[in-house]
Amino acid sequence: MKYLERRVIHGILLLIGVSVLCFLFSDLAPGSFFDEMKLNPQISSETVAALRSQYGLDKPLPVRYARWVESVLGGEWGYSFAYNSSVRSLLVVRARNTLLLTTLATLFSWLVAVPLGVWISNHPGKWYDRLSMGGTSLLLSVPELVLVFGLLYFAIRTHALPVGGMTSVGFDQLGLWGKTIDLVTHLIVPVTTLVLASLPVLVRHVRASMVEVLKLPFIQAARGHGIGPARLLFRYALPAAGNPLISLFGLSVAGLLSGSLLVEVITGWPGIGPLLLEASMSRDLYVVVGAVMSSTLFMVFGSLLADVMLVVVDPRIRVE
Amino acid sequence: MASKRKIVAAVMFLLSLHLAILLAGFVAPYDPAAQNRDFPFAPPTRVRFVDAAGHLHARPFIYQCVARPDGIYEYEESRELRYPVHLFVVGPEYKLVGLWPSRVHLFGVEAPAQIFLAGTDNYGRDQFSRILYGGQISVAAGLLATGTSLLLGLLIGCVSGFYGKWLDESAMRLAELFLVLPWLYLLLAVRAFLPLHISPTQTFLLLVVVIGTIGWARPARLIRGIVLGAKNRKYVTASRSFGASDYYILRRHVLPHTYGILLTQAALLVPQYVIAEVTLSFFGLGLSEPMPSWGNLLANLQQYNVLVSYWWMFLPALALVLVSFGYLNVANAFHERLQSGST
Amino acid sequence: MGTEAVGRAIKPALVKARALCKRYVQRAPFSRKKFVIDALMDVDLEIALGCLTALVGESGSGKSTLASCLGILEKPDRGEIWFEGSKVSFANSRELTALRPKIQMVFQDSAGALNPRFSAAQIIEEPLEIQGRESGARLRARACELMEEVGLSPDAGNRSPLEFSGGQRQRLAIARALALKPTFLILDESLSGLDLATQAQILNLLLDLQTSHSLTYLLISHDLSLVGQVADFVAVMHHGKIVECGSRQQVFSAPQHAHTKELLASVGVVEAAFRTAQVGGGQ
Amino acid sequence: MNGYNLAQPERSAHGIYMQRLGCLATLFLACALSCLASSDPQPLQRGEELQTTDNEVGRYGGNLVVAQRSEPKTLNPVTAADAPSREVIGRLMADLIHINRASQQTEPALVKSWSMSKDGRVFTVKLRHGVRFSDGQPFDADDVVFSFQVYLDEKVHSPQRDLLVAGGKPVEVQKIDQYTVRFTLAQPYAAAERIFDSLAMMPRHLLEKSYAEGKFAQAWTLNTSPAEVAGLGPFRMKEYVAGQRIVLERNPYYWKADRNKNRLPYLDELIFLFVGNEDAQVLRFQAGDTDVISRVSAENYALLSKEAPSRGFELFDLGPSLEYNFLVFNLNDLKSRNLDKIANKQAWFEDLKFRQAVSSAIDRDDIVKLVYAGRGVPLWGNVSPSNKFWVDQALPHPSRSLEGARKQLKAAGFSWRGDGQLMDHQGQPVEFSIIASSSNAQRMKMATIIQDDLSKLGMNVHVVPLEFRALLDRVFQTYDYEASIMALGGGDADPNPELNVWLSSGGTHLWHLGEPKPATDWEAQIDQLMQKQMVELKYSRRKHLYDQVQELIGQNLPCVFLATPNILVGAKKNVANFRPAILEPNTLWNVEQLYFRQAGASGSGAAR
Amino acid sequence: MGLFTNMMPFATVSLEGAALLRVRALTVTYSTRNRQSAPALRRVSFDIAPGEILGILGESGSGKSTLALAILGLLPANCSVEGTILFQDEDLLQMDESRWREIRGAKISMIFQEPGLSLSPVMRVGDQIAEIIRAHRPGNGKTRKLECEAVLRGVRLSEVDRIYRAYPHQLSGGELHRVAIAQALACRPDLVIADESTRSLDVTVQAEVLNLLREINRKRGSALIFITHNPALLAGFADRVMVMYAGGIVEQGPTAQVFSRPLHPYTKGLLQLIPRSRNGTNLTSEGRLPVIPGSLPALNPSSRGCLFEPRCSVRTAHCQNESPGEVTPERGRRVSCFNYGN
Repeated sequence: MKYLERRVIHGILLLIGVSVLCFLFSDLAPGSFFDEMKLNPQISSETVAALRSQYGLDKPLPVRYARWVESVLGGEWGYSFAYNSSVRSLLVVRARNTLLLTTLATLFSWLVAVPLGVWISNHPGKWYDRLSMGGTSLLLSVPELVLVFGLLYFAIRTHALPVGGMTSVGFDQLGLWGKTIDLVTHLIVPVTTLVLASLPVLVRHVRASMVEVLKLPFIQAARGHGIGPARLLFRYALPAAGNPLISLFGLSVAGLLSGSLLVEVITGWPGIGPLLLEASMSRDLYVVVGAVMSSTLFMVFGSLLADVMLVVVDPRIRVE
Repeated sequence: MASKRKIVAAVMFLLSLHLAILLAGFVAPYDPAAQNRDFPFAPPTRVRFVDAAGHLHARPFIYQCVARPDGIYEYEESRELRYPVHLFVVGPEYKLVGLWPSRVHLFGVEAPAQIFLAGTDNYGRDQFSRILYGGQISVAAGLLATGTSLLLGLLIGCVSGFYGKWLDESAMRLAELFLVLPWLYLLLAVRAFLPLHISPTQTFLLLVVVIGTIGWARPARLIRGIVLGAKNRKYVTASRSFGASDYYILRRHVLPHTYGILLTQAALLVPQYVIAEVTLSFFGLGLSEPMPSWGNLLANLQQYNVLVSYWWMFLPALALVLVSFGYLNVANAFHERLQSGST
Repeated sequence: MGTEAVGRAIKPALVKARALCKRYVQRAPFSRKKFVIDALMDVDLEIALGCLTALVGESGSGKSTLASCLGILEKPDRGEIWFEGSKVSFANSRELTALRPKIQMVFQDSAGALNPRFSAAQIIEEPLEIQGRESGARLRARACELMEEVGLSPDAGNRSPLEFSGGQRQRLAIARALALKPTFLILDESLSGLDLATQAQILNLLLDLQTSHSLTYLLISHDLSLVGQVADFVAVMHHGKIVECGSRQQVFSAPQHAHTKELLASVGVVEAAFRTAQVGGGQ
Repeated sequence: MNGYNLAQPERSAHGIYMQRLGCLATLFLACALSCLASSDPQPLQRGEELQTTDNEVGRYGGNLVVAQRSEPKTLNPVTAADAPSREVIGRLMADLIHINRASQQTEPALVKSWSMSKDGRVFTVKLRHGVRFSDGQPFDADDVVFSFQVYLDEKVHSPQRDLLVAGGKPVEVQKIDQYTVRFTLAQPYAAAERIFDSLAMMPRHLLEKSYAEGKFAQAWTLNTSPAEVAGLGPFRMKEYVAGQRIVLERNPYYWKADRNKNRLPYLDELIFLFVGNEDAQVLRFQAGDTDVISRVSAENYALLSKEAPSRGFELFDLGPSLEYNFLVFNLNDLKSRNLDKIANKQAWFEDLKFRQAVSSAIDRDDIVKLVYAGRGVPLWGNVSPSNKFWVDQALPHPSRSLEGARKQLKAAGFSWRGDGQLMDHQGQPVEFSIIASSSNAQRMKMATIIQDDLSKLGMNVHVVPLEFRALLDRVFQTYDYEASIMALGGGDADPNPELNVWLSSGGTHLWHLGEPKPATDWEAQIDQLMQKQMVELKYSRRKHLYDQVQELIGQNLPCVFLATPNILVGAKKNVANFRPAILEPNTLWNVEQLYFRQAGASGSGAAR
Repeated sequence: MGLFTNMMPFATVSLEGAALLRVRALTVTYSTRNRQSAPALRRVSFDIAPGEILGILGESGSGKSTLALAILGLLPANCSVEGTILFQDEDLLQMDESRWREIRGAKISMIFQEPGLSLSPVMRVGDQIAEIIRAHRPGNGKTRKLECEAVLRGVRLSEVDRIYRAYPHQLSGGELHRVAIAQALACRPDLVIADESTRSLDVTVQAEVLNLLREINRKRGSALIFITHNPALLAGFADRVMVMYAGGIVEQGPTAQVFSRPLHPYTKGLLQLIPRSRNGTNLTSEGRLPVIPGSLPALNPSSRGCLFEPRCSVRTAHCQNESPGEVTPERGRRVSCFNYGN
C-alpha cells in the first residue's frame, strides 16, 4: 500500500513538526513552571533555581528537545513537573475519558445533523428549513461556555442530572447497570453541550452539499424511475454528497481529543481538557506537548480515516 | 428579482446594525466607561407609559432606581418622581465616528435618574452603551480576523489548488500543522513580546490579526477544492490558448468561483471570531478594561453567579446573535444569487 | 468537387506533426497499480493550408489529445510539431505565447466552454484583452463586429451565455476564436451535441469564414457522415494512431483500413434505411 | 478482628522484623494488610499516649465530600508545592508541633511536650508513646530524624527546606532516645516552634529505600498503591481516580481521641472531588454533592446564601483573611535592561508623594463593595485586622481624598493640562499600565476600579490583564511592567514567614528585587527591625518591633495596600463540630472531629 | 383536398384500436416570477397505441423534453400544466404523487439523456437497477439480483457479473447506454420514453442501440417514444413520426409516408439536412449545406400567427396573422400548415 505508506510518513513528519513548534512556542511563552514558587515568601530563589536545573529547564532548547525525544522513544512521553510522573501515565487515563465523551458527542451530532440536514435540504425555503437555519445561526453565536452553564443551571434546578464529574462517589459499589446509569446521567450535560455546539456547522454543511447534489440529473432520473423520496435522499443523494461531509467527518475525528477543552473544564469531566488547561497555565511543558502530540495523532488518524472513507464511498477515486 | 430583494433586505438589516454601532456615541446615552458605583448589577430600567397612579402618559418615562437598603446588589424603583425620556438630549461628550466631538445623545433622562436599557454591570456601567461601543471593537476585530484568515486562505488555497504538485502537497501539510498546533502558547508569546504601552485597542487588534493569521488553514482547504474544480474548466483552457497568464486566469476565471464559499465562510467566521475573544480574555489576552467589547461583556457570563443572577448580562449575546444573523443572511442571499447566476 | 479537393491538396502544409507520442499515467490511491493510456502513438499528420481537414474517430481514440497538442496547449512526450514551416518549441514560452494567437481552438459546446459569469461580449473581448489588442470602447466595438460576423445580434452582447441556444453559443465560441485573427482553427468536437439543423448552419458559417479569413481548419468529429460533406481531407484515428488519411474522395470511395470501413458501414446502415423509408413511403 | 491480630506481632518486633523480610514479602504483607486490615478504629493499647480533644462527642460513620478546584499532583509531603496536594497531604500526615487554627497558637501534636533552651537555640521534644502510622507500624525518633534528613537534603529540593535554615545553617537534628529528639539552631529564632507546623513526619520503613536510591521525588505519587502510603494523619489513602477524586479512609491508629476515649476520626471516609474551578465547586455544593465548601467568593456566597435555608446548608463569614492585596510599582534597577520607557516613569513611582497620592485616591470602600460585595475589609498595611496578635492597631487609616491626592501631586511638581490630564514637571503626561492576573477576577476588578479612580486625578492608566505565569515572569524575571496588582500572605499569622517580603534582600521584595543593599533608609530600618524581631523571643518586644515595621511600611508605601476578602465557607447543617478558621485549611483543619449529626445522613454523594 | 373540409375537431380523431396513451390539448407553461410566462408546449395532442414506436422529431427547444417530463410528471413545481394525459384510461394529471411514483418506472419509464450523468456515480450499476425493482415490486435481495441480471442480459450485455458490480465511470458509453435501457425496462413498462438518448454516442454504437430498442419493442410489445433531432435515426425504426416545432406539433404520420412525402415545410427542411456522404454530397451550388434559415423563435405569449412563418419558404400573408389548425390531409396523417404540400 504505497499510498498508506506515504500518508504514514506524512503523519510522522507532521508529528515531528508539531513537536518542534510546540517546543519553540513553549520557549517563547513567558514564565516557567517553578515561577509560582517565587511568590511564596518561604521559598528561596536558590531552591527554585535548583529545581529548574534538576528538571533541565536551564538547558538550551535543542538539548531539552533531544531529551524529550529520548523519553518519547522510551515510552514515557516526557515528565510532568507537577505530577512527578511520566506524561504517558497521565494522558492515558484522561484520553480514555475524553474519548468516551467526544466520541459519543460526535456520534450524536452526526446522527442528528445528517437526517436533519437531509430533510431540510429536500425543501429549501420551507418553514422548517428557515427555522433550522435560524436556529443554527442562533446556536452559532452562543459561546460554548454559556451553553454549558445554562445546562448546568437546568440540572441544578431540576435535580434531574448530576452537575459535573464523570461518576458519582459511590460508583464502585454500584452494579453494572447502576454504573451504566450513573455514567450516562453524568454524560448528558457535557455531551448535549458538545452536540449543540457542533450541530449548527454540521447541519449547514450537510444541507449545502445535499442541495448541490439534489440538482444533479441522476436524481431527476432516479425520481423518473419511481424511487421513493426517502430512498432517493438517503440511498442516492446522500452518498453522492458524501465527499465534503467525509472531509468534515475527518475533522471531527481529528478534534476528538482537543475539541472539548472548555466543556470538560466547566463540567469537571476528568479528560485531557482540564489537564491541558492546567498544564499550559502552569507551564507544565511536557504535559502540554504530550497532549498536543496526542491530538495531532488523532488529526493524522482523522485525515487518514477520511481518505479511506472517501475511497470506500466514492468509487471514482479508486480503481479496482 | 426576488433574490435581489432578499439581498437588499439582508444588507439593510446589517447596515442598520452597523450604523448603530458606528454611531455608538450618539445612540448610547452614557460613556461606556463611566462607573456608577452605587448601582452595580442594576436591572434594565423599565420604560413606562402608565404611572403608579394609573395615569397614561404619551411620553415614555422611567422611575429612578434606588438600592434596596438591606440587600446586596438589589434595587427597587422609587415611584416618587417621573423622569420622562427625552430625545436629543445633551450628555457626556463623545466623538462621533471617532472624529467629531459632540454632546448630543439620541435619548436620555434628567439627572439624577439614569436610564439603563440593558442594565448595568459590576461597576454600574450602562450595558446598553457598552454593547454599542463594544460592537465597534468586536465587529472590527471579527472582520479583521475574518479578513486576514480569508485573505491568507484565499491566497494559499488558490496557489495550492492552481499550481498543484509539491506546492499543493506542502501547503496542505502546512495546513494540517496549523490545525493542530497549540496556538495559545504562540499568543501568550506574542503578548509577551508586545510592549505594555501601546494602546490596549491596538494590542488587541494585533492579537486578533494573529488569530486571523492562524485561521487560514480551513478556508484554504475549502478554497483549494473549489480552485481544483474551476481550473479544469474548458474556458480556462480556452483562455490559455489566447495566451492568458496564470494571474489573468486566476483573477478572471478561478477566483469568482470562490466568492460563494468566501461569503459563507465570512458569515460563519465573523461571529466565531467575536466569540473567540471570550476565550482570549480567559487567558488574559482579551481587550483590557475599561474598553468594552462583546467578548469581554460575554466573558462576564463565565461567572456562574452572574449568569444565574443577572439575566441582562445575556443581552450582549443577543447583540452578537443579531449581527451574526445579519451576516449569515447576507451571505445566504448572495450565495443564492451567485448560484442562480451560474446554473 | 473532387477535383477541387485534389487541387487544394497541392498546397503547402500549414501544420505538420511528426511522430507525436503522448502517454497519460494515472495512479490510484491505495494502489501501486499505474494505468497507462497511450493517447498518441507515433502520429504523423499534415494539414494543408487553407483546407478543411477532418479528424474522425470514436471516443477515446486520441482525437482530443492530438487537438490539444496541435493547439499547443499540451506538450507531446515525443515528436515534433511544425507550424508555418518552423518547429514549435515547447520549451520556449515566449515563442509559444507569440504563436498562440495564430492557433485557436473551439471546443464542444458544454457548460464548461464559456464562462457563465461573463456576458457574451465579455467572452469575445477576453482574448483581445489578454493580448492587449484593443481597449475601452474599441474593444466593445470589435466584439460587436465579431458577433455580427458569426450571425449573432450585437444587442445580445450583455446576455449571459446560458441564455443562448446551443447553436448561438457555438457561434459565440467561434467569434471568440476569430478575435485574434488566427490562421489555424481547431474545432474540437465543436459540432457534437448540436441539432442537425444547427450543425448545418454552423458548418456553413465555418465555410463562409474560411474564405473571408483565409483559415485552415482541423475539424474533429466522431460523425463521419457529417464531416464527409465538407472536408477536403479526412484522417481517421483509432486507438491513438492515424489509420487512414487522404482526400475525402479517397477515404470514402476506397477506404483502406478496416476501421474506416466499419465507420462507413455504420453510416451507411442508417442512411440506407432512410432512403428506403423515403422511397418506400412514396409508393 | 483480623486487623488486630495481624497488627499484633508487628508491634512487638517492629524495625528488626521488617528488615528481615525481603522486599517481596514487604510488598505482600502490605497488600495483605490493606486488604484485610479494617479501617475501623483500633481499640486503645496500653501505653498509648493519645491526645484528647475537647470537642463535642460525635458518632462514627459517614463520608465527607469536599470539592477541590484542581487535582492534587502528588502525595509526597516533601515535594508538594501546590495547595490541593498540600490540603490532601495535610489530612494524611501529622506534624510534631501544630498551630491550632482556631486559637492561632501552637500546641503539641506528635510531641507531648517540648522545651527550649535559654538562648532559644536548642529545642528538645518528647514524642508520644505508642503512636502508630496508618499501616500499623510504630512511630519513633528514627522516623523524625529520617524525615528531617529528607527535608534538609539539598538534592531533594524540598520547598520547606528554606524554613529550616536559620542564620544560614540548617537545623541540626539529633536523636536522644527512642522518644526524644533534639533540634539545634545556628541562631535564636523567634517562635521557632511554629516551623514544625505542617512538616509531615514520614515513615522511614516505607521511604528509606527510595531515598537511598535518590528517587525520593518520585516516591508517593498519586499512582502509588495505597498500601505503600502511610502517615500519621487522621486519614489514609484508599483510592485515587485520575482526574476525578481521591478517597481517604479512617486511619484506625490515629493518635487522638475525644473525651469519651473514642478514637478519632469519626468519619469513615473523606473524599476530595476535583472540579476544576470555583464555579464548579459552587455548583457541586449547591447541588448537594459536597458537604463542605471553603473560600467561596463573595458573589457566590450571595448566590448560595439565598438558597441556604431551603437546601440545608449553612454559610459562615469568618471575617477578613490574612491575605493582602496591593498595588506595587516597579522600582527595580532597570539599568542594562533596555526598558528606558519604564525607567523614565520610575521617577514618579519613586516619589513618595506620588505613591501617597495614588493611595489616597483609591476608594478602598468601593473595592470592598464592588469586588467583595461588602464581604471584605479595606487595608492600609500588610497585616490583616484579623491577625489579632500582630496587627498594629495604631496604624492610621486615612480616608479617601481626591483633594489630598491633588495636593500631594502638586507638591511633587505635577500639574494638569487643559483637558485634565496630569503632567509631570518635565511636561510628560502621566500614563502607566497596571498588570493583573487575568484568571483572578477580583484583582482584575480592583485594577478596573483603580483605573477609574486614578483617571479622576488625570492619570491615564491602562489595565493589562496577563495570564498568571506571564505576569510572574514580568514581575520576577524581566521587570517589564510599571505597576502590578498582586496578593501575598495568608499562610501563618506570625511575622517570620514575611521576612522574604520585607528584607531588602528577600526573594519576594517585589518592588525592588535583589537590591544589593537597602536602597532607602527606611528599607534599611525595616531590615534591622525584621532581623531583630526574628531573634527576639519575647512576644511583647517582637510585637513592638513589628509595629514599627508596619508603621514604616504605612508611611513609605512601597505597596499601596488595598483590601482583604473575608473568608467565606459553607457546610451542610448536619456536619457537626464544624469550626472554620481564618488560617488554612479553613474548614478541614479539625476534620478528625467532624461527624454527621443524624443517623443515615452520610455524605449525599454516596447515596447517589 | 380542400383546405377546410379536412379540418376536423380533435374529439373525433382516433386511431384504430385502443390507445395506450392519449394526450389531449396538453399545454405546459413555465412561470418565472418576474417574466411573462410563455407556453413550452402548446395544445399538444397525440395518441400512442400499445407496442407502437413513435418518433418525435424536433430541434432542441421545440418542447420535446418538456413533453417527456410532463408524461412522467417530473416537471418542476413552477410549471402549470393544462389538458389531459390519459394513460390506460387514467388521467395522469389528476393523480397524486404517490400514485405517480407507482407508475413511474413501472408502467411508464424513461431512458434519460446522457446515461453518464443520469446514473448515480457512487452506486453500483446493479444496485441502481435493483433499487428500481425494489421500488415497485416486493421481493428479497436475492431474487432482485437474479432479476437484475436477467434484465441486463436482456439488453444484450455480456459479462453481466462485471457490469452488475461496476460503477458508472468504469463502463463505456455503449455499456452505460444499455444499462440506462435496462433501468427503463427493469419493471417491464408499457411505455418507454427515450429522450435524445443516442445523441452522445459514436455512430457505430448508435446503430446497435437502435437495433436493440427495436428488438425489445418487438419482443416485449411495449410502446416506445423515441425523441431525436436526427430524422435519419427514425427511418426504418419508428412506426410513426411526430414533428415538433416551438412547442407544437406541426406534422405527424406514419414514418414512411412522412419521410417520402413531407407535407410541412419544416419537415421538408429537416429531411433535406440529412447528409448524403456515400453517394456524393448534397451541397448547394455555392458549396454550402442546405439549411433551414433562422432559428427557433423566442417563446412569448403574445405571438400571433404561425410560429414557423419567419423561417418558412412557402409563407403567405395569411400565415402572419393566424395560426394554422391541424388538418388531416389523408388517413393517419396530420399537419398544421395552411400551405402544406407546397
